[in-house]
Formats: sequence, structure tokens, C-alpha cells
Amino acid sequence: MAAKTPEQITDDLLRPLQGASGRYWSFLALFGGVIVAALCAFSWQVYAGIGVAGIRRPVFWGFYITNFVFWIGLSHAGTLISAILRLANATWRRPVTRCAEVITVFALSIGATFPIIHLGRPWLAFWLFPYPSERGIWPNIRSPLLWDFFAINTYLLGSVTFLLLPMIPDMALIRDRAIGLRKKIYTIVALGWRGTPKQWHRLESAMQIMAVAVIPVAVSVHSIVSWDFAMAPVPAWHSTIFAPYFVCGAIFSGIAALIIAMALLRKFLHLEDYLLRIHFENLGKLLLVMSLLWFYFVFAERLTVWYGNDPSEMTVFWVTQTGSFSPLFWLMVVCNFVIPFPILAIKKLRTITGCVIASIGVVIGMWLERFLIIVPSLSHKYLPYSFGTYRPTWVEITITAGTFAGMAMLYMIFAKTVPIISIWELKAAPEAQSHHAPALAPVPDSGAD
Amino acid sequence: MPHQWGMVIDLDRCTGCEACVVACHAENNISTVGEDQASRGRAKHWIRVERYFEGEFPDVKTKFMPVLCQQCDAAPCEPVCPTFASYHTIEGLNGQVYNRCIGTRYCANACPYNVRFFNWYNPEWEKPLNLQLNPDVSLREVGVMEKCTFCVQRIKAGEIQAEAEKRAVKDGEIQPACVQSCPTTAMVFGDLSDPDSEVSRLARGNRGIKLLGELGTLPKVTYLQKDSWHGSENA
Amino acid sequence: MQRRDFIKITAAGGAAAALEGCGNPDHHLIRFIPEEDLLPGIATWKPSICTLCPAGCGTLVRVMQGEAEVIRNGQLGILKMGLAKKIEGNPAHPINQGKLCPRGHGELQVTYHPDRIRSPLQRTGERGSGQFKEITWDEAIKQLVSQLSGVPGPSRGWWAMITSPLRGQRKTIVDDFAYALHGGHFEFEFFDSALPAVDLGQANYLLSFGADFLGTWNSPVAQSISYGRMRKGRPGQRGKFVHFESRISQTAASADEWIPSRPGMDGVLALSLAHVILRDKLRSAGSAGGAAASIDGWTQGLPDFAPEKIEKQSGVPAATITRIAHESAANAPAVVLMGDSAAAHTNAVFSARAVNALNALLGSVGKPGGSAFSPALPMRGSQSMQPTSNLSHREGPGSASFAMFRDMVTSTSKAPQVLLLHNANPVFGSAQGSQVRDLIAKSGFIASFSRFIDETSALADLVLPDHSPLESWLDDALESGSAQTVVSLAPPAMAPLHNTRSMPDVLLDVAQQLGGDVAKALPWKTYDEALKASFSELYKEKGTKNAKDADDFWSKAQEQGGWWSADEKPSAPASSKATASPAKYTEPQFDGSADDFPFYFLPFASQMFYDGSLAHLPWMQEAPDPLSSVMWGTWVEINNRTAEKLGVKMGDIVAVASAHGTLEAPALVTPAIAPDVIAMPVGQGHTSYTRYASNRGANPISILAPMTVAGTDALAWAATRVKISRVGEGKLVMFGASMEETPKDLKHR
Amino acid sequence: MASTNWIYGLFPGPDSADRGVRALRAAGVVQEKILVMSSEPYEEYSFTRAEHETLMPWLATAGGIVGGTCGYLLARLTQVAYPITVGNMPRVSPFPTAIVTYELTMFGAVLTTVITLLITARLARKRPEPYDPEISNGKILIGVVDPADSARAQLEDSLRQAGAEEIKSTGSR
Repeated sequence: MAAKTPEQITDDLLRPLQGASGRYWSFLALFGGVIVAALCAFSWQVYAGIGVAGIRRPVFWGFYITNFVFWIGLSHAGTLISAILRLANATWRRPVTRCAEVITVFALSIGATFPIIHLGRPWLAFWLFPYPSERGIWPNIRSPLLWDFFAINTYLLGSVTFLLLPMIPDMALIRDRAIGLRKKIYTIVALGWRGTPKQWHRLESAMQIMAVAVIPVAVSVHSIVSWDFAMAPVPAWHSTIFAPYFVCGAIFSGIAALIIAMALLRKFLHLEDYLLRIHFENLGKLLLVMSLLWFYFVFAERLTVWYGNDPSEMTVFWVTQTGSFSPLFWLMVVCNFVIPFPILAIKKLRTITGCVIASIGVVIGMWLERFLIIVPSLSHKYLPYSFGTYRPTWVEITITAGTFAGMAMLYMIFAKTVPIISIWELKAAPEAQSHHAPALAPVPDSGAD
Repeated sequence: MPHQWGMVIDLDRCTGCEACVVACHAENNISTVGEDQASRGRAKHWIRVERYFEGEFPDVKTKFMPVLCQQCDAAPCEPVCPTFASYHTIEGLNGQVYNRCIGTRYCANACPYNVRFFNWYNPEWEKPLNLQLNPDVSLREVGVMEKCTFCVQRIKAGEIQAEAEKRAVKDGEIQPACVQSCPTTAMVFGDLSDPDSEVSRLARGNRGIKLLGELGTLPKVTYLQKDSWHGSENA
Repeated sequence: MQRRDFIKITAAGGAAAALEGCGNPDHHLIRFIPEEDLLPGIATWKPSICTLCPAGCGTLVRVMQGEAEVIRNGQLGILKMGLAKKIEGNPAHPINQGKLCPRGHGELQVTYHPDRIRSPLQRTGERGSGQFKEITWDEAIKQLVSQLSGVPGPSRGWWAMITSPLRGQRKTIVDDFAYALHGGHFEFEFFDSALPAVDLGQANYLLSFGADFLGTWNSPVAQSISYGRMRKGRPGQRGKFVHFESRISQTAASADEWIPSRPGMDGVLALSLAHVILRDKLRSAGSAGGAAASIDGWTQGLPDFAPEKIEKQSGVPAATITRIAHESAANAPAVVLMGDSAAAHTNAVFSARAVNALNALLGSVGKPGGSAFSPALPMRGSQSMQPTSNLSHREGPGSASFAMFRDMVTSTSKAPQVLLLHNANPVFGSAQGSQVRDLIAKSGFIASFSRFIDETSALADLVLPDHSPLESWLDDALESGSAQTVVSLAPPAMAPLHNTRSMPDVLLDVAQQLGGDVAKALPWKTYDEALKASFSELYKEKGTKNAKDADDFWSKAQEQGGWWSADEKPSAPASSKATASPAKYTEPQFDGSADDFPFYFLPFASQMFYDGSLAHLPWMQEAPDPLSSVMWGTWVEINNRTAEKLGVKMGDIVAVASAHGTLEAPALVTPAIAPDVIAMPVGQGHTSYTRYASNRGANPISILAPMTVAGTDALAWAATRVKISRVGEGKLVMFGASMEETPKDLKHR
Repeated sequence: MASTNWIYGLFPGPDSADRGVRALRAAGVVQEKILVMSSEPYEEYSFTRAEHETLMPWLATAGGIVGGTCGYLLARLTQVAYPITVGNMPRVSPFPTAIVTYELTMFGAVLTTVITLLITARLARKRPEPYDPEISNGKILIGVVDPADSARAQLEDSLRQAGAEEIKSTGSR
């Protein structure tokens, strides 16, 4: 791509914004349909009562919380990765960052809806917010759900700004090219960007600060999500390993999601010249590391439980290893380790397709992991008399499908309204500038007179 | 010193007759959910009699164990509630404020004893069954968690009565519905803060155990384990 | 021998206490009107009597002011009235001493049941079609009067009234009504009632042959109370409880030792225990007295019943028998109970005598810690109508068992011209119920006092709905459950909700309209008048020191829920009139060959539904069964190893087939039953019994063989053999999950 | 600098832009009056140098401290204001307070960063600013604000000599 001139880059990356194919619209309609179905399902749940879902005593949390954890986990794709790469000054990151950060923002917003969807009385969800009410009641700071509230909001602010700030120059670019209504809109979102050195510099330093700030936030978010479980004395939940375990799993699934997204963009938006094999390879390596790390965590957790030999924990242990949940458990291991490990470890196999296959496995596997953390423990909690099982109903399944459709749709719309690869960052990349020499001549300071 | 209400359940007396279960339904306006919902695990029994078999035919031992809210002092259900719907009363009960509950069901997950029950739908009483409802106990709407209250309405009534008569609450004067109806007097209710109350005396007995005590939930219900026979074998 | 006499033998060889009737009562008495001046929110407790099972517990009803939607003379409206809110045991009552069983709470739902019959009904469609139209009480009673006038007569055949076993003044009124009108009063029940008072509280050793005395048998609450005392009521002294039965019943579950024995072997085991006691000189043969005299080979020390000899047939190891015998002799007072399945085998009379002999041998009869009858009463409690097919020649009023009704209909092949039903559901509760149904359907005119359209009342031409127990005057003269005389009495706890009338009131009304002998025999206008009359008799006899005059006695009784006196001592049951033939051991007979039908079929009383009469109450349906934790359904208990052989899994639908029918129900696989026994709770399987019970589960009675206990007319409901086969996948609605694991806190010590 | 009176040249690349700036400086134009706009940062070029010091990190830290304090106060005061015991925990429970404090610290830091950026980078403003769409085609704009009318001609020359492809100017003449 060294051949590409700035003009070509601009044209290539702005092309997706010019009109859409019939295929695009049909996909959009499809996803839209699923979303509408999910909305109907949710309305029905609110109207008829949460009982239309499959959750029951003692499994009071099911698909909804599984999805919550899954999506929040997925959200660690962008911000965290691009922040780390930004700090590490990995130049190859430039085409990757934005499509990663978009995943974060959307996955996070989708995930954040589930705590409300799963409520028995969702119309009272606002009671979770700390605001001075006429009831004189404050929410209970000691509840991990409150921590979630704060953490998710912080993370949302962080990742949204992290996504939007570097978009401003590109908005300005489009503003200058667009006409009519589009021009008006982009003029607004460009926030009057002019590209003075001051603006450029402030933007850079802001991004540096954000990159530093957003990493600990991201870590805290998923730690807190894990504490939703670890704070309750439930067998196999009440564990110190949970926070790092969850964070690792989150990044794991995040990278996988990113790889899939990139592959799709590459194919549908013809970005073959921008999203290169090297990007997939590097991310693939990252995925490999996380896969090993994940396996290490799972192993460590099981090992400790097994040696601890606490009766109630062992019940859950065996139910997942050999019992009714074992098929899902071993499927999870296959998806998260057995499939990805060889593909990513062997250079020959670490092709784009290879990475995508591995990633799909990981996404499925990580969803299963969330499910297997929640349900087996709840259904085998201490007193055998009140053991129970869980089967999702069409309501839960539809709503779950709806969120995946929602993710796809939001992503599609975004890719059609904003250059999915940061144009100015790409231009600014050293290799892109190789055609003009750096300034060597010293500049006499003229500020004195 | 506020009362600390507690209970002792003698497993050697309990015959698993479940008088307590129905008495609780009658006292606390617990709605029946019907076969379909019951099959989905939505039946609500604030107190249940757990039954366990040990061994194979012909050497089978049977165990009954009534399980109700243990009113833990360090209750896992309380801190996890974001809206303070479940909280600790001065008299040591795990209070549940139905109006504050938004239905996260977190408390029910955190409860090791599975004694919290959720209203998956709005309760229904086919007329005129609604006439059986106890006016002293509020009804719970859909999406609200409910649980054993140690019949707090009876406790309050007893305390108010005692206050009106300018006297302390007598031991055994206040009885939850389950205790009241238990034919074998397997259940005893009283004030643990009073060392001389019957419940305190029994709880100190050597047969006393706390259910899942190792979790450190500090239950206020003490179980007296089943005893064995000490009689003579020969004439 | 008639069922009830036989039942008494199962008790302690006693004979029915025959009592003289109450003479001519005086009229012009003040009627008691229930308090209705209630303060909103303030509860008042009113005494009442639980009528849901024959135990007759005294209750207190919590009444509060409420607003009820009611229909008054055709107008629907809101009525501020006292409403029953909760039922609790009456602490003053000697039977249940303030306690209550799960079923007892159900009377609330009987009263407020949405499917209660709200006014008299007249059949419009086919008989049994269940199509009725509402009519007024005047029309209803006019119809009944016209139907009854002139029966029995040359042209008009005979008439009969079938009720549940009645006691006290209700029985008196029904008996007199039937006697004066030359009709027959027949009592129907599936499970035994009215048995001895057993003083478990002081027993140190308790042997039970099949009796579910902590669940449904006899007076469960009274027995549970004393069981509690036996266990932990006496510091440092804990009685042992051993239960013989082929299945772990709710009672067996509490036993220190459950000894699975072959069905029908109870008598054999009792005598084997006696044998050891005699052999090892733990008691002298003579000490048993009259009860033993009637046992064949007693004096020789029962050689045929040596544990080693009966080990095989009884399925109980000889060593165990010997040990139990020694323990029971060493730990006096020891008491032996027998009931339920043990009393439902063809050889149950022998078993009963054997158990009585053992009781006598252990020397517990009539002593503290033993068994006894409640003292006799100066009221016509229960009296048997002598068996006769000719109703017009009887020496006095009384009742016969339903079996005799069947005989009369079949023998004379003449169905009654008029048939009255009250509180009895023989169509549901009889073996070969369909035949009984046809039998009853042949009657010329059927009137039912039922509160609900059950299987039998569905055949009625006229329905005269009874008050709920909480709405009516109640009385009870107990024969059992207490060591002292108990006469329960209760005014209505609340005003009637619907346009109903109390059965005795209707009979009295009809009697007046018919005039003649009936009017003379039943001179009272209302049931409470009759009650008051009988109480003034009781006052003359016993009450003088408790009350200053009859009226005072009467109102005192109403306040405390009856009359009872501590100074009445238990009457040692008259050791059975040494019957002509000494009791010889007879093999229990079973219907169906062991080859075709390899399993013994053991129906048992459901803890929540009793005999099925409570299956219409949502509370009872949703309360988990204590052992299976099943809700809203029925099940078939199969031993886990047997199930494995048959390839039956928990919840699979199995077909249970006897020579008399087949039923299908989900299987409950459990270790707590003998491998060659299939057990099933009675109670579900109603075809018509309100929205909550209709077409739910299966009714085990429907496949029972019409076997009777030899020498009696009592149904031997445990004498049927069945075969089972897996039908397919099914579902059990259980509250508890699989039950084999036990939390370590509970591990058996 | 809401001036509508300015003069600028569009340069093809950073090198010529650099020359342009030097030329202007040589012509005695003070830094404040020099106008630079580009579609890329060009941080390593001298014409963008002047603007390189900022307080942003310190402001962010300050914002973090403010946020943290709010968080701590919120956590503590709400626990005190609504004193309910749960699960045998102290009235003011340390761990939850710490967590909320932490989250709001980060929140404050992020928020101030964004606000600082918007203000110091003069973004999201209403008033018209000198701009030329050509910039987004890669051209670099070098110009002077409020040039003295006398100097206009000379400035135009020096810009042109520096390599400006095009000279545009507005304002009084």
C-alpha cells in the first residue's frame, strides 16, 4: 500500500459512504426484522410478566445475565486493544483502531441494556441511580450492581470519547467534500475542525491521556462484572480468581470479535489493501496468547476447586465435568482452546481464514463460558432438595438473537456513515509519508521580536 | 435491647406433615401458581419440608428438614440488593420491602438456602377465594421477591399488645403461623436476646446445629439433630 | 360383621359403645345468634370444628370484617360481613390442643371455593350430564317432600340416604329421619375412622403395623402431639418407634426402624413377636387375658409362629423379630398399632386379633401409654343398624355400611326410589366405581346435599347445597383421639356466603312438612334447637358442676367450642366378646395371579387429599407431598431396582393394570418401597370435582378388586395385584429435586 | 480572532509550507499572526512547532481528583444519609466506597480531558473562522491575519516565492 497516495486513500476509504448496494439494504432489513421481533418479545415480557422467560427458582439468572457478561466482555475488543497498541506505538494498529473502538461502544451499550431487560420490574430501573428522590432512599452502594452502574458509565464515556475524538478530522474531511444535507450534518459533527497545529497537538495529547485512562477503567469494568458473582456465597462463584479470569476472558472474546469484524469489513467494503494479512496475523498472535492465558485460568480454577474438595463446590465441579452440563463444558474447551490453539500456533494456518475460524470458535466458546459460570452453580446450590434446571424460552432466545442482530446493524450503519478506517491517521503513518522528505533545516526562532 | 427473634426446629420431633407449609400459605397470602407454573419451578413455599432418603432397600433412612428463611445475622441476601429492598431490621430479621424491590433476583441467588421466592406473574385469586386473604399481610405484585418474615405481622401485633398493657412480651406469646400449627411442637419461636427464653435454652442444647453454618451466615434458626434410641435391648 | 365393628376390633378388640338416646327436649329456647358487630381490622376468634376428616379437631376461626360480593335474593352486591380469615387449632380442645394438620387449614378454601354450588339446583339435561338450573329453596324442598311422601310404599319401593360417617346430633337426626320414614341410612368411607385413643405420649416402645398415625390415620393431630412427647417430651427418655410396612409411609419415615414386611403378614409378625415373648418368658401367657383366648395355639406358645418359621413368608429376618420382641418387652409401656394397609387385607380380622393379643400381652391396653377408647357418652354417638334387608323391621334407628346398600340393591335388584346423598362420594371411592355409578343411577330420584358437583352428585336430580362448615352449626361426639369425654359444639363462625342451607335444617324442615312419625321423631325447627336439646340432656348427666343451669352450660360450651371434662377416665376397651371360633391364621388372598400380576398394589391415603375429598382445594394441590414432593398430580411408587429392570425412569408414564382395570400415571422411582410392591396415593383422578381437581391424575381405587376382609363387609383395598409397563416419557411436577444426596448436616447419626 | 481580514497561500506539501512560514517570519510577521492549517498533524515539521506545550495532563489529574472526591462523598454521604445495616457490614463500608471513588476518579479525568480539548482546541465554536476546503485535499494553508495593507503585496510575493500554488486574500483594501 506504499503505492497509495493520500488522494487514493481518501477516495478508497470514503467510497463506502457513497450509496449502498441492494445486498446492504436486504441485510439491514433482515437484522431490523430480528430486532423488531426481540422488541416484541421484550414488550410481551413486560406486559405478561417476567415469567414468560425460562428463568426459575433456583436459577434466577439465565440467558440475560449471560448475554450481559458476554457483551460487556466483547466490549473489551476495541478501547483496550487500541489503547495498548497506541501506547506501545505499534504503527500497524492505525487501520485497526477505529473498527475496534466501534465494537466497544456498541457492545457496551448492548450489554448495558441487559441488567434492565432482566429486571422483574424494569419500569423501576431508575431506582438504581443515585439521585436525591422524594422517597429519601439512596441506592445501596454495597451492591455490586451499583458498582456496575458506575463502572459501565465511566467506561462508556471513556470509550465513546476514545472513538469520537480521532473521528473529528475525518468528519471535517467529509464536510469539505459533502454537499446538501450531508454537508450540514457533517459540518456540525466536525465541530469546526480546521487542522491548526494547536488542534492537532491538543487532539494528540488528549488521545494520549485517554489511552492511559481507559485501560484501568476497562480492567475495572470487567473485574466488577466478575464481582457480581464472586461477592455471592455461591459454589464456584465465591472465588478470588474471578476478576483476572473475567478480564482475560473479556479481552479474549474481544480480539476474536475484532478479527471477525475486520474480516467482514475487508470483504464487504473491499479494504483488501488496508486490512492486510499482517493485521490478522498480529491479532491472531494476540488471540493465541489470550487463549493460552484463558486455558491457564480455567485450569487453575478447576485445580483449586478439586483440591479444595468442598462438597458443594465439587457438586458443581462434577456437574460441569461429567454431569448434565459436561457437553457444553467440553464444547467450550474445544471452541476456546482445541480449535484456536493449533490454528494460531502454526504459522501456515494463521491465515486470514484461519484466524476467522479460530475467532468464531472463541466467540461461541466464551458465550458458553459465561453461561457455564452462571447456570450450573445456581442450579446446584448447597441443599440438594432445591437443585433445579433451566431451559430458556423463545422470549430469551429471541431477545438474545435481537442483540446480535442489533450489533450487526449498528456496525453496518456506522461503516456507511463514518470511514471505518481513520483516514488522517493512515495518511500520517510514516510509510504513507515516505514520499516527502522530513524537514531537516533548523528553524530560527522568531518569537523574540 | 431490642428483641432478637429466633427459632429452634427439633428434627427428632418433626414428622414432615407439612402443617407448617399450608399454615404459612394461609397466613401470608402466598398465591398458588397452578400446575404449569409449578412444573416450571415457580411454586412459592416460604417454608418447605426437605426430605432425604439414605441407603438402599431395605435399609433406607428418611430425613425431614423444614427449611425457611434462616434470618441470618450476616445475610448474603442483604448487601447485594441495590435498592435496600432486603435489609436487616433492628430485631434481627431479614426484612424484605416489597415496594422497593425492582426484581434483580440477586438476593435469591446469594441466598444459600434458596428460601427466597419470586413473583413471576401477578398473583391471582379466583373469586371468591380472594376473601381468604389476610388483611394484615400485603400482597406482592409481579417482579417482586418475597420470603418468610417470621410472620412479622404477628410479631408486631404481639409487641403492640404488650406495650399497650405496659409489660414485656411473654416468652411463647408470639408464634409464627408455622410454629402455631406444628402438631409435634417441633418448632419453637422466641427471643434469643433473652437467655432464659425456651428458644435460647433449646438452641444451647448439644444437638443444635446451624444449617450451612460453615458459610458464616450466622442463622437465627437452630436445628436440633435427630436423636437415636437409648433404650435397653433386653428385659 | 359390619365394617365399623370390624374397625373397632382393629383398634383394641372393643365393641361399639351403645348409648341411650336423649329424651324429650324442651322447646321455647333462645337461639344463639353469631356476633356480627365487628370492628374493621380487629380480629375475633370463634370456635369451630374441623370436619375435613373424622378426627374432629376443635378449631378457632379468625373472623374479620370484610366486603364480600354476594347474591342476596337475586341481587348481586357488596356485603360488609364477618369473614373467616384463618383457621387455627383450639388450644382448649382436648383432641388437637391448639394444633392443626395441613388439611385443617383447607376449610377456608372449602368456604370460598369458586366452584361452590351457590343455590339449589335442578337437573335439566340427561342424568349425569351435569346440566342444572338454579331454583329456589321452596321449590327444592317441595320437590323433596313430594318425592319422600309415600315411600316406602307397596308401589313406591324403598328409599335410602348415603352419608359420610356421622357423629353426634347430625347422626341422630339422620338416623331418626331414616328410621321414622322407614328408609335406610348408610355410611360410606374409604379409610377407617373412629378408632381408639392411643396414649403415645407415655409409651416407651411403639410398634405400628401399617398405621399412618402421623399422617391420616384415626386422629393424626392428637397422635402427633403425643408422638412429640414420646420423642422429646420426657427429659432423658425417648421412646422407640418401629414400623412394619412394605413401603415408607409418611409415618414410617419418622420411625427409628422401618421393617419392610410382606403385605398381609402383620398378624403373623404380631404373633411371632408374641411367640418370642412367651418363649423367652418375658411375659406369662395368662397375662394377655381374654384377647389372647381367641388366638389359636396361644396356650401352646404359638409354635407355628417361631421367627425362623415365618421368616420367609413375612420377609422379616428372624433375628430382627427376636430383637424387636425383646426390646418391646423390656421397654414398657409398649403399644402396638394396626391400621391402614394392615387392616385392608383379606386376613385382617386375624391380624387385628393377633395385634390385640400382642397388645394385651405387652400389658398396655387401657393403661397410661397404652390404648383406650374415649369414655362413653350419654348421647347417641354411633350405633349400627343391624344388617337386614327389610328396613321396616328394625329395633331402632341406626346406620349400616355402604356395602350393605350395595347388597340390598343387587340382591333385591331394586334400586331405591329416592336416594339422598350427603358428604359421600361412593362413585369415586368404591372399587369398581363404574358399577356403583350405574347402581346409584338406577335410583328413581336422587337428591344431594353436596357443596360441590362431585362424581356422585353429578347424578343428582336435585342439589340442595349445604353450608360450608364455617357457616353452619357443628357438633361432634368423639369416640377417639382423647382419653377424656369430648363433645364438640360450634355455632357458625360466619354468615353464609351463598344461598345455601345446612343439611340437618333441611331434613328437619322436610320432616315438619311430611308430618306424622317423622315430625314427631324430629320435633325441632332447626338444627341448633336440636343441639340445645341434646346439650340440656348432657347437662343433666354430666354438666352440673361445670355450669349453673342448662342455658349457662349451653352458652359456655359455645364459647369454648364444646364440653369436655378432665375427670372422665379412659374406658379400657371391652376385650372382644370371645368370638365363637378362635382366630386361625389365614393366608392373605390377593386378586390376580402372581404370574400375570407380579406386584402387590398398595393404595395409600394422601397426606393432602386424605381420601380424595380435599383434592379440590388449591392449597392442598400445591402443597408438596411430604415424601415425593409431588404437586398438582399423582404418581406411582416403584422401587429403584425394579424400575431399572423395567427400564422405567423418574417421571416416565407407566400403565398399572389389575384384573379390573388399567390406569396410567408418572412413575416415582424411590428406594423407599419393597421391590415387589407398587404404591399409589388416593385422592387424584377425579372426573368431576371442580376446576382444580377434575381430570387430574389417576384414581387407584378405580382398579381395585372388590375383595373384602374375610368375615366382614369391609373392602380389602390392599388385596389387589397388578402388573406395570412403561408407556413413554412423562412429567412429574415435583417441588424437590432428586433426593438421594443428603447434606452433611443431616447425615444420620 | 474573528477577523475577516487575512491573506494566505495554499502549499502543496510540508516542505514548501515550512519555507512559507520561514518567509513570513523573515518578513517580520509575529508568530501569533501566522495562520497554519493542514489535513495532517505534521508534528515533525517546524511550521507546527509553536504550539507544543499544554496543561492538559495536569488538568486531567485535577479533574480526576475532583471526580474522586465527589465519588467518595457520594458513597460516604449516601451511606450515612440512609443508614441501613445490611449483611452485618459497617455503616460506611470501605471496599464499596473505594470502588465508587475509583470509578468516579476516572470519570472526572476523562471528562476534563474532553472539555479541555474542546476549549483549548477552540472546537465547537459558532463564530466564522478563516478556512479553505482545499486543505482536506492535502493542501497546507499558510497565511497572515490582519496584515498591514501596506505589507500585503510583499507578503503575497514571499508566499508565492516560498512555493504557494495559490494566493487568496480577503478584507479591506
